[in-house]
Amino acid sequence: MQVNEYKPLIVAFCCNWCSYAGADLAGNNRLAYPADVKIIRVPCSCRVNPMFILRAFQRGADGVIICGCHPGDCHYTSGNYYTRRRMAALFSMLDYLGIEKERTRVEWVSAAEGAKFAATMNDFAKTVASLGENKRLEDLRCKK
Amino acid sequence: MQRVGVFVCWCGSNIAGTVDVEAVSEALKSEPGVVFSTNYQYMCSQAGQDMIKDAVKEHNLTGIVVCSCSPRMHEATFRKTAAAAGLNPYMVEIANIREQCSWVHKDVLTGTEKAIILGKAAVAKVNLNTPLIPGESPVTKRALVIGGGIAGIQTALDIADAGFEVDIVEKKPTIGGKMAQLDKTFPTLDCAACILTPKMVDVAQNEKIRIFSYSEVTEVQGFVGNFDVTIKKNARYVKEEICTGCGACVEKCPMKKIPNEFNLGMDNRSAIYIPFAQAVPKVATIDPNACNMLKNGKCGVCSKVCAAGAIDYTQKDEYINEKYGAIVVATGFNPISMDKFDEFAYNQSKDVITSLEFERLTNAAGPSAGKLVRPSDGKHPHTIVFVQCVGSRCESCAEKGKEYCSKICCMYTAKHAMLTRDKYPDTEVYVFYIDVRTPGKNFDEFYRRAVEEYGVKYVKGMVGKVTPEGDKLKVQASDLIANKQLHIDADLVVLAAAIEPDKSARPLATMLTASMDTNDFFTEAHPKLRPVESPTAGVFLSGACQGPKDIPETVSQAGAAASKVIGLLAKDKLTGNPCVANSNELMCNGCSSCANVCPYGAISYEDKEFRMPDRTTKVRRVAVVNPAVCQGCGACTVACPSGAMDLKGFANSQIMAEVDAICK
Amino acid sequence: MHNNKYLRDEIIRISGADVSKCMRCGKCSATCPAYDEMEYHPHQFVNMVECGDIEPLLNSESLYKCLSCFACIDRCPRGVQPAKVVEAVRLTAIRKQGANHITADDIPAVVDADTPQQLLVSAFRKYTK
Amino acid sequence: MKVSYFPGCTLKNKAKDLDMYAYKSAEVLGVTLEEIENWQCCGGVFTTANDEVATKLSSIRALKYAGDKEQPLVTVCSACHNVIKQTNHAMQTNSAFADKVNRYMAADGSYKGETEVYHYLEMLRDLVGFDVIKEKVVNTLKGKKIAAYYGCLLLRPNKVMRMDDPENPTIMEDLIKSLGADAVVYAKRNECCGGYISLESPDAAKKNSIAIIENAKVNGAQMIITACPLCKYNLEKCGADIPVVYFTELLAEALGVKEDTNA
Repeated sequence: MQVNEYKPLIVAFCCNWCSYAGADLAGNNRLAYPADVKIIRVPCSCRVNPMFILRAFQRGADGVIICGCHPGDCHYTSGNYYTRRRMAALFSMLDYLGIEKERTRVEWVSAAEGAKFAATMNDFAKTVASLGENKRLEDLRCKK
Repeated sequence: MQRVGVFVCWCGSNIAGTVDVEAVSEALKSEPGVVFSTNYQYMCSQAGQDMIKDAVKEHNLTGIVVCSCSPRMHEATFRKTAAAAGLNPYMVEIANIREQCSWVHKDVLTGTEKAIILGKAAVAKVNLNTPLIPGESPVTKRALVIGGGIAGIQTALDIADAGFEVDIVEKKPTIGGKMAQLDKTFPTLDCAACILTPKMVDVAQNEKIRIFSYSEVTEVQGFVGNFDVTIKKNARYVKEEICTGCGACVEKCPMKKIPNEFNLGMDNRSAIYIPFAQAVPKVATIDPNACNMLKNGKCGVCSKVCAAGAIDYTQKDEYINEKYGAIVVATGFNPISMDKFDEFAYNQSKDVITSLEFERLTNAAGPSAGKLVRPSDGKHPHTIVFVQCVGSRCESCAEKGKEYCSKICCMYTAKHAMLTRDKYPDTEVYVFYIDVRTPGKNFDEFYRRAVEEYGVKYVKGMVGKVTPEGDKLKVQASDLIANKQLHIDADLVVLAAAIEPDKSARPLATMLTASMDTNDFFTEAHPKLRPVESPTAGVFLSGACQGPKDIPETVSQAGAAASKVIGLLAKDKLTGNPCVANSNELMCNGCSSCANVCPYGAISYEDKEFRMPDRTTKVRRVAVVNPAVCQGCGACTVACPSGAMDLKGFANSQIMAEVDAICK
Repeated sequence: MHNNKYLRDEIIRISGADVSKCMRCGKCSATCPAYDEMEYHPHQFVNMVECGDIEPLLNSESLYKCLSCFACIDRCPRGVQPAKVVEAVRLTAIRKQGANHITADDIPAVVDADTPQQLLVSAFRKYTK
Repeated sequence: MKVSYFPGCTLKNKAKDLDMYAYKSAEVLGVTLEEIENWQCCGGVFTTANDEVATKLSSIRALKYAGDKEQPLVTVCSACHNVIKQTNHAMQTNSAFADKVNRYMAADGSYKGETEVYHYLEMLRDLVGFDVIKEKVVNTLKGKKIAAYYGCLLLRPNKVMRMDDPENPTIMEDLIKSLGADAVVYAKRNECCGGYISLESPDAAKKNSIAIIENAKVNGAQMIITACPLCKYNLEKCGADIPVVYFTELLAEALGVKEDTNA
């Protein structure tokens, strides 16, 4: 009998200059992380509209992680600072709504940190998996 | 509705090994908009690209999805392919199923499943793509070179040779950099000054080149082709245009006990000084921390003896604004501090010196006029111990030193050892090494000559402790080949200190938004294929600011950086990135939220007339994005409360479609 | 060469030192104040443990010559911590039954009127189990 | 100011001077040393192996005692200081070790590494201040050329001890200067005297100690001060022809409390 292990659905927004390249480097170095993580490329972490995150949870995502350049290293000088502030507010609101704050994360991953990218994703996927399925914000009408 | 073609790449076995490419192309066939789907061994090959072109024609495709390697790798390639097939290049989307799928997952089932989802996201996005046309911006035909060492000098000369104007900003009173401090250069042993100073003169005489010495860059705005730079010219209290460099002031200045930086503090200079005889520009500079006149208004000797009347105690720092099309960073290196390595007693004895200090000691223009003597007592040293790798190749957890190999030390130490034995055959010379690294033309031959012809004693091992005792330096070291601990009574110990990027590099990188590695070396756009460009467009790298380098390498990199700059300045217009923000003026309420977050000042406001449904007109304030200045970060799109601001190429609807596709 | 993988892994585990970081510079041996007393020197301890060549070390007097002055730890450019490796090998040797390097009976012959307690306590901790 | 004080085995016996003058001087400087009740010997050397737990428990009891009183723990013997500080560091950084320790400590309550450990010298520098000491000097030692001998235990491993620059320390020199004397700087002041090897191979220890004394003398030293009873023993045993004294004795002399302790 095959046991169907619970697989979380994780959306990762990665900035084009640091974190997406960091993810590429993880690939180059064959550093494995769970396939549950699906990456969406954005020019800068500050492009991530809270709307995207709400939509992801609404459609059944179990965790959302945003990766950007380290503070001070943003390709656009200050984008990641906006991200940090906006997401702090958003995550706190989501937490209030019942989306545990462990399901949301902002992480700084540089283009040189392939290993950090893989480690972050492994850790995040593990954390999210341990929380189980996220149902709080799911729009059941989206389920076919 | 778009007519989308999907092309799944095997990348040999790189993708096909973990992803069932057939299943992927099959699954994507039924996605909305997809009219054609196939897979091929190497999509980026000529045959693969032809396949795409043919399919565009045959199936009347309006959008293309390539499931392949990272878009950072081949997005540009496939955009060109689309353009060649008559499509707008921005109608291409890449699903990264190599770096972010086949290479990180081992199981074929999971890999294939994820590849399909990534492909679906790309299809969902391309369905909402619109043709984009990049804007154009003019190019300011002038380059800025930051740093006036050999790297900056060579870059500036090469750019000027091509007919473009170049400015050099150097923080010291003279250009010349580290090379001006060297004695001989390996492996040919020509004298550094003999080959450098003519180049310095060339710079001074070249009418295309301006030198801002004793100056620094304080602000950088703008973007490739249109940088707006503020240069701070520090007050040197001497009118540069008038000073003849005669040196009368230097001679008469009563403050003569200031440590001379050029000789690394091994002798003194006066408060008003010219760093060295061949300085360019050859003008005096007053050290404000040492000058009595500037500190408490008492003295004024230099002003009295200056026949040209060049002294100006009231001079202020001056700020200059200038526009540049390209910026070259050539900020160079410094030896690291030896403070954390006092087992070698650098801070406890004057006769323990660094290799750069040794250069000054053996240089004819140095503090001892080229006579190799001990700094402590001026006596001739009979036994000299050279220690390699001091602070290089240290593990990070050792909490001191640098992790990298400083690259130049093996060769300059061989040079020092050889020259010492050549000039003073009565001197015993030991070199303690971990490895001797000599990959370079005629480098190993040079090192072998030092051993075989000049009798330098190379010992495999490290020095553990240097104990100054009386007028000797007791050196305790290991000889790993003989498996012995050696005790040598040395007269002089020379440390091959690791090199690190100049401290000014980090703040400069922030100003330029150019990336750096953890050691503060500038990162290149591609380590192999774009070694002299920074990832930030319009910023180029020359010399040791990018990594440790010797002179030949620095000069060739300087030339390469210059050729890249020339290529840029030769263009009249630059095509920009079309993925820029744009504001829907019908939705915009002119609140200024977007302009407040824009790091580039790309957003301005206009009063615009709108026709209302009742046929009246109304004037409203709306945001307008300057596409030449916008870099496409998207900060404004999130700040906009009315949803008027969007980003081309990464539109709200497109990203939302990707989210939907992934979360299905 | 004798390759004892079990002992090797055990020594690396209890020492907490990463011998694979060693770049063979010999600075540990250059700095060692007990070098002349030793048959195997600090860099050899690191190398031989890495190779699993541990028997000769276990039987060598060198184990009892290390002063635990930690000069090799502080000066190693690679953070290898040779003194911890030596200590781990010594513990492996003296933890065996009856393998104490000194006994209380040895003491009266070697003390004098000034011998501080600290000397005896330290020696016992280093040499015995 | 009140601090917990761990004297150590030798200070109650062969190194009574080190202990006595530490008390006397602290009193003058306004510090009360409160000796830990029922302290046990630290063991003399720190066993670096990860799996050694029992040998470190006496240090942990001392640390916990000070921690419970919310006082910093002050040591004066170099060896005790080294052992206790390294043990404390292990408690702070090695959670597996800390777990094991706390299982042994169950009866006394758990300890996480919160106590601050000061060597007496660090206490003088950081809690009292050398400038304060300078003001309290009554017998200036002007003209004396004194060499500080650190040995290995005070400074290394630097990552844990963090007392001073391990290769070119100045804390004892600063103390010497604050007492009015001239500090002799010599490179071998942080080299090992031979330590416990003098039990088995007195000649090896002798060789190291002679080199240290020679280096100090060549640089003009008339006297050597140290914080470690074993260093003092080894340096004297090798036939030193200059006095080797505890730093607390020198401090007491300068502060004018040496005579009345002798009386």
